[in-house]
Amino acid sequence: MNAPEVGGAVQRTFGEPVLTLENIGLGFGGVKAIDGVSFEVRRGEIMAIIGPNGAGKSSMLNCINGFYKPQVGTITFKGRTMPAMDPHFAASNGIARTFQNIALFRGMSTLDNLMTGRVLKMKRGFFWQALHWGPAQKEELENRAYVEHVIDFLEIQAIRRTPVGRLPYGLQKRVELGRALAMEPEILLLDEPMAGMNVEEKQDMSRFILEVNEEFGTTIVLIEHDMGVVMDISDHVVVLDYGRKIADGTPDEVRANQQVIDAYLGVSHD
Amino acid sequence: ADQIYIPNLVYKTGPYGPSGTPVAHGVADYLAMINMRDGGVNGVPILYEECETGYKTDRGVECYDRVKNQNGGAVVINPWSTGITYALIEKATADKIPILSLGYGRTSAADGRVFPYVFNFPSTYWNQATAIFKYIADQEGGFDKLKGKNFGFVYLDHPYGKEPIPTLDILAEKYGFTYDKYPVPPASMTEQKSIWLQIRRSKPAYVIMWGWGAMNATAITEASNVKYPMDHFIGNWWAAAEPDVVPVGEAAKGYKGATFNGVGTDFAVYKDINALYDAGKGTWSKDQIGGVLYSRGLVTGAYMVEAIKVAQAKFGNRAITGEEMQYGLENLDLDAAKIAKLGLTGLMPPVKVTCDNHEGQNPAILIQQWNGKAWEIKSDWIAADTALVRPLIEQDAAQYAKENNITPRSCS
Amino acid sequence: MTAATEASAPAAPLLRVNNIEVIYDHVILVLRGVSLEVPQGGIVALLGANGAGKTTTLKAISNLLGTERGEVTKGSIEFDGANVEASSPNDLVKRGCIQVMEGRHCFEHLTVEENLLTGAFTRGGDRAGIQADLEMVYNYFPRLRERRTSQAGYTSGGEQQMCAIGRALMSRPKMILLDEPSMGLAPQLVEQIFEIVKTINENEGVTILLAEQNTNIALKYARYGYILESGRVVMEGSADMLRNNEDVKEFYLGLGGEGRKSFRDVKQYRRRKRWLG
Amino acid sequence: MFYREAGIFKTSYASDQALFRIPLDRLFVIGVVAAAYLVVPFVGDQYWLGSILLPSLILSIAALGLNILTGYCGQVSLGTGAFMAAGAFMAYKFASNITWLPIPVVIVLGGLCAAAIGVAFGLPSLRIKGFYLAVTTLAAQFFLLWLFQKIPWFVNYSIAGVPTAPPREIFGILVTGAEASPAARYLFVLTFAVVLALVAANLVRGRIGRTWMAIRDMDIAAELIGIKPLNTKLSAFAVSSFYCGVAGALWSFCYINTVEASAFDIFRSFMVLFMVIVGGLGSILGSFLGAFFIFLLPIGLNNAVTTFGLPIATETITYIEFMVFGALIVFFLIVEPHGLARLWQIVKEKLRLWPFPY
Amino acid sequence: MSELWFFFEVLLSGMFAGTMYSLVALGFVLIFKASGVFNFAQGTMVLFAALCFVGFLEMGLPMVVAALIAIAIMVAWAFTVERLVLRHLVNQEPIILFMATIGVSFFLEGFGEFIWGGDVHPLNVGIPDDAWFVGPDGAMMIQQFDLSAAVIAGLLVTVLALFFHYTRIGRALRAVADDHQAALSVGIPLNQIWVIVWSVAGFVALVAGIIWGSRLGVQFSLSIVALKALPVLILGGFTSVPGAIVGGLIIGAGEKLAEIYIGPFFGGAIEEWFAYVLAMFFLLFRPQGLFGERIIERV
Ligand SMILES: Nc1ncnc2c1ncn2[C@@H]1O[C@H](COP(=O)(O)OP(=O)(O)OP(=O)(O)O)[C@@H](O)[C@H]1O
Ligand SMILES: Nc1ncnc2c1ncn2[C@@H]1O[C@H](COP(=O)(O)OP(=O)(O)OP(=O)(O)O)[C@@H](O)[C@H]1O
Ligand SMILES: [Mg+2]
Ligand SMILES: [Mg+2]
Repeated sequence: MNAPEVGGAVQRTFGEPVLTLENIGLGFGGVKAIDGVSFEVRRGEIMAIIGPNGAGKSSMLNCINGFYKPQVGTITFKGRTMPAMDPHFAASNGIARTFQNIALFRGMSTLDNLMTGRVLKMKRGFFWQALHWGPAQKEELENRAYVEHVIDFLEIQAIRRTPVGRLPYGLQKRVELGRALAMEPEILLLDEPMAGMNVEEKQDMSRFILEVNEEFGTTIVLIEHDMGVVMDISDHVVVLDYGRKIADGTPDEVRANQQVIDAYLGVSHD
Repeated sequence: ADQIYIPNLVYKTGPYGPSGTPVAHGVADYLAMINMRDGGVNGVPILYEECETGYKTDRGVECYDRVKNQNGGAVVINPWSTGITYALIEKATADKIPILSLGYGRTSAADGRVFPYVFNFPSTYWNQATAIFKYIADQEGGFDKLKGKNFGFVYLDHPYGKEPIPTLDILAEKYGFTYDKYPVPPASMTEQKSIWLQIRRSKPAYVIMWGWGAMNATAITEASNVKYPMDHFIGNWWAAAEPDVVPVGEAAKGYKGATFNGVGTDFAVYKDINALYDAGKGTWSKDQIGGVLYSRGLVTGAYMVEAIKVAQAKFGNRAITGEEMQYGLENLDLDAAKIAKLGLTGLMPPVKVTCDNHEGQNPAILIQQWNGKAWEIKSDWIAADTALVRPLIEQDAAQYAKENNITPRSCS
Repeated sequence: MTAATEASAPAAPLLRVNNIEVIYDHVILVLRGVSLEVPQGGIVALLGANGAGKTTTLKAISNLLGTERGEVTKGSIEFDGANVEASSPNDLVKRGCIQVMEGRHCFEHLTVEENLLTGAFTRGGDRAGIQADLEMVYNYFPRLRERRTSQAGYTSGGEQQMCAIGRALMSRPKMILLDEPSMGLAPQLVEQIFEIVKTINENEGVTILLAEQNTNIALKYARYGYILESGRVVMEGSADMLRNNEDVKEFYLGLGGEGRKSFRDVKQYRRRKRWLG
Repeated sequence: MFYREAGIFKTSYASDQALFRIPLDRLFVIGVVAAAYLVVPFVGDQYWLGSILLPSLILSIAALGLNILTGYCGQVSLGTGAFMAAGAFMAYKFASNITWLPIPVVIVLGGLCAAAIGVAFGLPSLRIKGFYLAVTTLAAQFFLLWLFQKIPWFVNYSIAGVPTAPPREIFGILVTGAEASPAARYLFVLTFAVVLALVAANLVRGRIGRTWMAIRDMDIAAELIGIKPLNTKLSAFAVSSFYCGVAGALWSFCYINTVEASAFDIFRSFMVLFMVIVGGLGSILGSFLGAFFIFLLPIGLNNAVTTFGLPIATETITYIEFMVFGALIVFFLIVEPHGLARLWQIVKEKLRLWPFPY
Repeated sequence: MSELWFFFEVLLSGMFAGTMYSLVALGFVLIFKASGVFNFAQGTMVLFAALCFVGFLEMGLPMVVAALIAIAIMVAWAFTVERLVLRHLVNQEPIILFMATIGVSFFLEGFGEFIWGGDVHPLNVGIPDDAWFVGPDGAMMIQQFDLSAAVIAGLLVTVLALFFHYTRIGRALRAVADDHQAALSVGIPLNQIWVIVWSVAGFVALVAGIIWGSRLGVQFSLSIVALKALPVLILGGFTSVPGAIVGGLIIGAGEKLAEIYIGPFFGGAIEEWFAYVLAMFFLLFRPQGLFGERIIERV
């Protein structure tokens, strides 16, 4: 970024850690994707994970929501310490995420994609569903109302009924964020939410993230390669390189860290 | 109407096509010959039409529904498949159209009291089984020689193939022999290695086969592979035709089979059939006619025509209805003299159908053997053990009647 | 406004897109008359918001629309003097025009190295040359060398992006169509990729057409740019001119009147300005 | 410009959630169903009712079932025939042993048994995916048919082994067995088809349908947002097999009148699969279009030849039928890979834009 | 003792029988591996190729000429399929391509019967058809025909496996299977590739057809035989050429042993489903089949 630095993160204070990862290690055959990484995520903060390509960032998120099972280490979430997260436990306890290679349900409309985010909130069984009437319809409408809030919030009204496979990349990312938000998450994991967007769209996206964080107190963990965004919006940055943690601190601390500059930022990225 | 409409539910295509084609041509040729030679039956021309079923039950049902009311109404239906026959029994009964299932279909339909509209003369699978054992006994020198022997029964694992099992059980008990069952799965009927290895090991005195389609040729090949003596291997009448042995080549020599019709072209009726071909009205090519299944088709045609004549004798020389045809079939009585007059001596057995007996009075089979070029008839008519079979038929028919709330008609 | 490169002004353009219209699925009209030219040896950027039609334009050029049930219904595209519609996609690659597709599209089950080698498919049996180029790609992206025997499906997003770009380089093209090359790459790699682009452009005269969201860096390396909005070219000009245009500054570079704003401060939702109603 | 979406405003989510959001669509469907009930039975002759519409409707139900599994939940199945057989044989057991059971209950019970069996064979789907899953469904196909043929209990120990579907009536009108009039059988089957189509439409637009589609489109992502893959897949197997079971029972009871395993062989499975794909994966309407198309095309070709009295041999007709059938499948796939239903939709979309091309 | 001989006889002949399935499966694998198309028409191609061959033989042509013409016809067929079908379905989902091949299969079946009729054609190309007996008084029988079939299958597999792994074309083929669009974008000529693999598959079909035809006569039930190739294919893995052979061996031996040693407890004919159940159990442990490529699951 060659533009002058403005603003910068305001120092905010946060509550207790909601998610603690300790000494996580994950390997695939010969490749060590993550190697003894520990960090904490505090309630209500926006945390960023950065690092060069292949450093293990996405793998880290995969461990947090249970898609990968680390071979060593423990994860503590909601007072429960376990060697690996279970995906269903994670989802039903408020961990939602977006994916680096968009993982939307391509054959379904935007609305339906968002509604799948509400699956865990809907309980009516087969019988009512088959009738689509009475309690099932009531439940459907309540959840629809929530989803419509999300749609309004993300300003994607116009594409409500479009099959997401047809949407351009950037909008797909936004729909994916919507699906995660529809889950009413406590922790939102975002894997490169702004890849493939122009500045204006990144600004929109930042605004959505900040608003979610401020209004609902949602804790956010994000991976991003745009240092402008990361430094501006995050409260806390963890830097990975070759699967190891090389720095952990506020954006300013990290920015100044020589190891980080060497491994990732390259020459003085302001 | 001024013509007699005989539709035929044939299958000339698909995996079973090789067996279905000659039969269909036999029927077609005979009826065409009648039309050409006699201008129809007693002057009423026959309208013959085929509907291709591909041997599939649902297509058969569709064909039936399509043809039954066309051209003034079908007079008789030949389903040519056990599955289709089963599916049509009630329908045809309700529609009053007789089903002629010549040597196939539901065995217990021989009980005409319960199945007034189904005819399966000149013999049924159960009777055939008893006759085959009669033949074996003759070969071995008497029924008492069967005692203690072991036989092999290779069959298609399908209702058709399982038909004779109750009869075989009774025979085994009666004559004190044992037999091993070797079911061939229908969906992989060309894979019989395990069966024939077992047969090679257990060396049964005879192997009897209830097979169909490509299963037969495979079985004969495998039998020769394991060096099973071919003349001790006997197929039923659907397992002993040219398509079953020709592909096997030399190895099939000596294989035997049951049949209820003669084979070849040395019969008087061929004078007229040849005339048909010379007139360019044959439905096939002349060098292909005369095989086992073609002959069976001719015979079927002859039975139908004769039954029509019986019906016309009662109802007048006009196009008859299905119901009248039922009368014709039920009162069909073809003795040797009549058959001779038709020029069919040796090609078909005499048949006498009655109200309560739809398979005919004296079911009998011939045994034929493949000499590498053609089938040769090797026996006289071998009578079936009807005393043993008839109670079984009545028992099964009674069960059917009970399940379907049918009160058997009285035939006295 | 003419193209910025002095060299290209007289030369016939290598690529000329003439007022094309593209429809997907028989009913979805996406491009409504896009025209652009890329001079021999030039670097041209195609800019625009999400869904503007950049990817569609590039796919139209490399004749890949057919595979997505899209078709060019009007206009024409000429590459190197011949209409592209007449040649199949692989002929186009043979003729020297290769595309790096958006979203990586690596061959998942092939190893990274095999992926790179497929890029050299059109070059036939030129073993030594291919080996040398493989070395070159590994030198550009050392990370790929480390992962050469992994199946591409199991490599990280950025590694796949490198693999896709490397694969295109392996074909020794005359022209590369780059669709969002910077997506998912770490900052220093983004710089590096553009440096590579610049190098091959300058040293080997490879012509580049790139669709990029990162307007900043795209305009830094490109010499000429087109801005697409809703399937139309709404502005074109030399990179310098675009960089200094107030609208571009505001909407594409994120530089308001008062310079760069922190992402944290963007509170007010901004209406995107439409050049066309 | 007659057919349009614009200008139709929804004032509540409920109406926006409705089955047909566009009034013309709703009218159209209601019209078709009404005609099917009130007009067709009176104008159709026996052949049309009994041999064309009846089997097509039954196969539509099976196609609907397979579409739920394959089209909505993404699990390829080649075992449709077996699940149909399960429905048929079990319905036969119920009907013949508990004679007082009303026939609709019998059919539904047959469907439920098929559903249970479907669940059992769906279990491996947790690990086995895509075309590989086809093998487990093939195992079901061959194993079940073998079982029904092997164990005499299924056919009440009848010697012949091919029992006849018992005649049963509703409101004093025979609806099964050969004596039932084609119109009665047709209406009976039509009712099943309409009700089941409605249920399917309800299921797929609700939570359950969305979980199915999520699993189909991306099972990993679905799992990560809290959808349990096993439950979801099994529910799809259950519903799908239920539909197939009902279709199988109807096929035996109302169409071919016999309970015969070979009526449900592997080719039946393939046929239903063709119907689903040609009709449109993931489309209720498509199941019907596909079933009618695939079932009627060969018969139509066949009939055409006879009606025009063309002097073509029977077997040649069949060869041509095969060729035309194959060519048409390919043709349709090329024109529109997403099936007849999608083609219909495009026509509607064009209509919406009419008179402007786009 | 003789029990043991019998066991080995069953095992061996089962394995030989299995290689016959492998021959059909091999054609499937080729096309799947090279284009991701699950080619339902392979069974019909086996039949059609054999019909052509036997048809020309019956016209009195020498065997080599008949074989060459049959090969030429299969190549022409490959061209036709590419031109009229595959070309228009680039980048479609696998199930749609699968469906298209079903259409192709129907067409070819009708066409084959149209041209050559539905009769059974006996075929004898001089594959030795005797048996060797080994062990004490011929306790174990080895059929030369089976052995020859196994050798031919083995040879074909070796050649094809090498081709896929070590040539530029082989690599391109695998790339096509992964992603049609990307393959096009790097300049792999899909059209030519498809013609090549379908031609090779046609050739394999001809070999399979000749061998099967020599056993059963060339007839339409051959297309039913092809179904048995499915479990073989699935067990070995869709993408593995050697897998087709190993799958065949396992399925062949497994089902014969099962039929003889387990079958009697169930009333026999378990061969019909045993292969599928066996394949299913293998899949539970290796969802991609024995030698198939790992199914990539990533987010
Ligand atoms: N399932 C897997 N099997 C094998 N290797 C894997 C797997 N998942 C990740 N890896 C390897 O682990 C390393 C870390 O991958 P990861 O996706 O976490 O990187 P990343 O930090 O997200 O990179 P990027 O910024 O490029 O997305 C990579 O080298 C990748 O190839
Ligand atoms: N296969 C398709 N079918 C239907 N519509 C499509 C298809 N592909 C793209 N579109 C539509 O075409 C428009 C342009 O898409 P395109 O991908 O070209 O945009 P883009 O400029 O590349 O956007 P991005 O920056 O997000 O990649 C979008 O509105 C999109 O919805
Ligand atoms: Mg990543
Ligand atoms: Mg794009």
